[in-house]
Amino acid sequence: MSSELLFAVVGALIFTLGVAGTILVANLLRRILAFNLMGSGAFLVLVGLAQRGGESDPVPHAMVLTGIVVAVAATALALALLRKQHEVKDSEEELTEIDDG
Amino acid sequence: MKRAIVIAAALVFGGLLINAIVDLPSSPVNLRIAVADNMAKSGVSHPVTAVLLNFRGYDTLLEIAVLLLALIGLMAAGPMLPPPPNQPADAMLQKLARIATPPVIVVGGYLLWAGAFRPGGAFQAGAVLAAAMVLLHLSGLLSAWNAQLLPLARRVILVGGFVLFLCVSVALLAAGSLLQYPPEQAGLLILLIESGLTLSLAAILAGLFLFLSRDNGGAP
Amino acid sequence: MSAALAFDLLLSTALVWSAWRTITANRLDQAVVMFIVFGLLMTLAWCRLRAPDIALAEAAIGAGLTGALLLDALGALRKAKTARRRQ
Amino acid sequence: MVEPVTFVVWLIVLPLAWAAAAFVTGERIGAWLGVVGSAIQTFLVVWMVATWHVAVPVIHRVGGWGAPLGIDLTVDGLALAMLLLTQVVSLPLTIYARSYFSEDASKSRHFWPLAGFLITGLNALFVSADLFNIYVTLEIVGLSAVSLVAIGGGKAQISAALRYLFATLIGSGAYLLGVALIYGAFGSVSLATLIPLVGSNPPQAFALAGLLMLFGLMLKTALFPFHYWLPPAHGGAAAPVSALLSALVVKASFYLTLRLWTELFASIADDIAWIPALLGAGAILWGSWRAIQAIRIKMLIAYSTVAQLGYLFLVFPLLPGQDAIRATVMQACAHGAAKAAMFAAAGVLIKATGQDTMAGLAGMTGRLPLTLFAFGLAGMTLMGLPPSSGFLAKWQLIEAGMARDLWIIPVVALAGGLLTAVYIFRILSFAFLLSPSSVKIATVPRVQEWTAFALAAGSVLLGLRGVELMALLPGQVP
Repeated sequence: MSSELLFAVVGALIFTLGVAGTILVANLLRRILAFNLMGSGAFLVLVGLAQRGGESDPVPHAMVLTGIVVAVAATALALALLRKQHEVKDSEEELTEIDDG
Repeated sequence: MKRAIVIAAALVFGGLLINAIVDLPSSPVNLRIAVADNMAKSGVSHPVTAVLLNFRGYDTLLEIAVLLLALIGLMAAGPMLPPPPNQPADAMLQKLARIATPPVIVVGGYLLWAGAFRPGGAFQAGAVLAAAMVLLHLSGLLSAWNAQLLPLARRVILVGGFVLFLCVSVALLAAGSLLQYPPEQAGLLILLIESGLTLSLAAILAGLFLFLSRDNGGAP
Repeated sequence: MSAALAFDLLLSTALVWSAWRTITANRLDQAVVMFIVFGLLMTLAWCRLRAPDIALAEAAIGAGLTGALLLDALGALRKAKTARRRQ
Repeated sequence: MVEPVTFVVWLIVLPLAWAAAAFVTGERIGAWLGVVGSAIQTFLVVWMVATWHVAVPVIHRVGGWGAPLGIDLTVDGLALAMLLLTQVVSLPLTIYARSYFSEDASKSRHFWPLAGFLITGLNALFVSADLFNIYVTLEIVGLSAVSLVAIGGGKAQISAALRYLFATLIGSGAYLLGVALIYGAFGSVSLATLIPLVGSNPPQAFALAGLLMLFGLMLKTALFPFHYWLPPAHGGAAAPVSALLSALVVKASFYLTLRLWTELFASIADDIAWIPALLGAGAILWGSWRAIQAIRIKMLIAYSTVAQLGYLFLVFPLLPGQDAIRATVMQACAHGAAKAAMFAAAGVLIKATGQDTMAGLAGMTGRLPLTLFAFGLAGMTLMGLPPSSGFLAKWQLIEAGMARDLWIIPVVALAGGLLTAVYIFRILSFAFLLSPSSVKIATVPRVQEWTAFALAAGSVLLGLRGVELMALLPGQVP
């Protein structure tokens, strides 16, 4: 097995881990991490598999660059929503406490 | 129960996937040849930059749109706390940030220029500049951004690179199709687009951090 | 077995291990740190796959910016939690 | 003379331009940019449809390179029908949204740029002939839709947006791995290059890629039982956003499922065609059942979307038959117009009564007759009563099923129609039968009522003009 194919297999393993994590993990921050693992795994499969003959291929390199930027955009949006959710939760809990008092 | 099912399904799926990958015969199409044949007409000599800004430049245009819309989504949904007053940060850290910033800008400029013929380009350059801005923020020299009160100049910088890219793409429609560079001017146009993108990408990537980072140091 | 392949095997093991720990680490901050380690290992893997452009982007965006965002979010969430406990 | 096919580029560039401009100029000018931009796009697409006379797809080679090195945009009748639906539904919705958000600057400031990006993503998705480029367009659509849901900023919207975000990200992750496997197997991501290469005995990786991509797309289309994310997102968002999402966004991933199913994955799809049909039948029954039980108006409409999406998948065992494609495209257009009208009308009712419950509708027929008429017309389309487009869609579906002796399809379709009638009449009965409550109702600008009515009337009138729409599709003959 060539090194490239090895990395493609590793990518497959990481993707699978990521999917299982996204489904099983309850904590939302962890799910964001798991989703990022899915993406990294798919990128490794893309480049590793394309280069399994040993020759470098610029087309998947460009695709992965695009993919990394999309992934960070999605991650930032997810984190923003997560933080907003905590903020809303806090303020509403405060409100109920005021109401109770 | 759910746990066991998901783990079993993941094992089966992983096995199938690895089996499919290891078994794969060589692919019938080889795009390396097409890329190599058209490099002379692409305007740059680094193949990845040629794919990113020329052969598949349309992907890149849409990708900047993804980044921009995620930033807008983040502004729409993110925490709405007012930015905290600037913390008097560690003097040592500030000194370090002040010393580090100029060389980081030089590195960013170098990466942008290098992209034409070796690894580098607008994305890496923009990311390095964004890192410098985040560093300045963490050392207290650059305050967080308020999504609700965004000055016009900052909005223009955020979308400027994207709008420039869009305008060049549309202007090239005159040649027949979107983003069809004339080979003689391709190098110059790509450098123009990448320069605009570097500034906007730096602002957007830093913005992803600076719009969110609201409660550094402040006591709850 | 060549030295290069041995290194790749080692790197692969480290990648899968760090990914595994990212999901299974007991504490959230450990998971985030493991994820940043994973990002740095990915940078090495991209170098081994002769993809220096991706390695640069992964180091700056994948590990760097994403890591900073995650740590910042972790801090904010923790602060919100202690604030809630104090009330 | 300019060839109408170059207009397709403008359908992508224009919304990008007004999205960016709206971000810079702010909400007031941004709203006008959105409305004017949508009007120009509608004009362009109508012109394209009117001059459409070719049976072969028209190709625009971005960058002038041509696939597989470059990216191709392909316009065929199916893509054109979806482009038409998108512009024709989004124009009244932008007019509606300009009025709806006029009092709330903090929401509309972000609505206009995000709506522009969403429409760009939809238009780009319909014409892309490149699997990786489609991934990027899917991300534009998914992330802008999630952001639009979150605009409200309330607790319910934020959790709905998060749930939606994870669903759409898992979907695109699965799709992306499929693209990676296909590039590895064939060395290209261009559909035109791939389709002749697949052959009768493709490698295992190709079949796996097909399953991953189709699964990802069905998750994004909220096909039962992957619909869990849809009701809170569509039911919780602001009314113009719910309308865009239910009418158009879920149709985009459905369109891709249909396209990949009949073109790229035809060799593996035949054996598993009963799965989406079965899930579609499940969606019709479960979605209708939940709609019948709903207490909130918008939740009822959202569950109705789950049910109506089921019809789209019922035809899969009949593919690639031309009659089946016609039936499902007709259903997509009928539901698109009717559901946009329903959410728009619900937005008016909720603003007027100040509450999102069925009980709040008591006696509203006297007070908002036009809006309730619009709601009734849209309901007629969903039930499939003649002469609406919904009738035409269901008629074609039943005919296609009977032509192949698949009796189960007409049975499910008719049962679904009856269940739809139950929940539509249930909501109307609150408005007609209950005596008017003494609650004072707020005035809602007439333009919101009229745009809702225009969409509803359009969904009915499309039934009379269905032949013209179907004439776009002859290129789909197997």
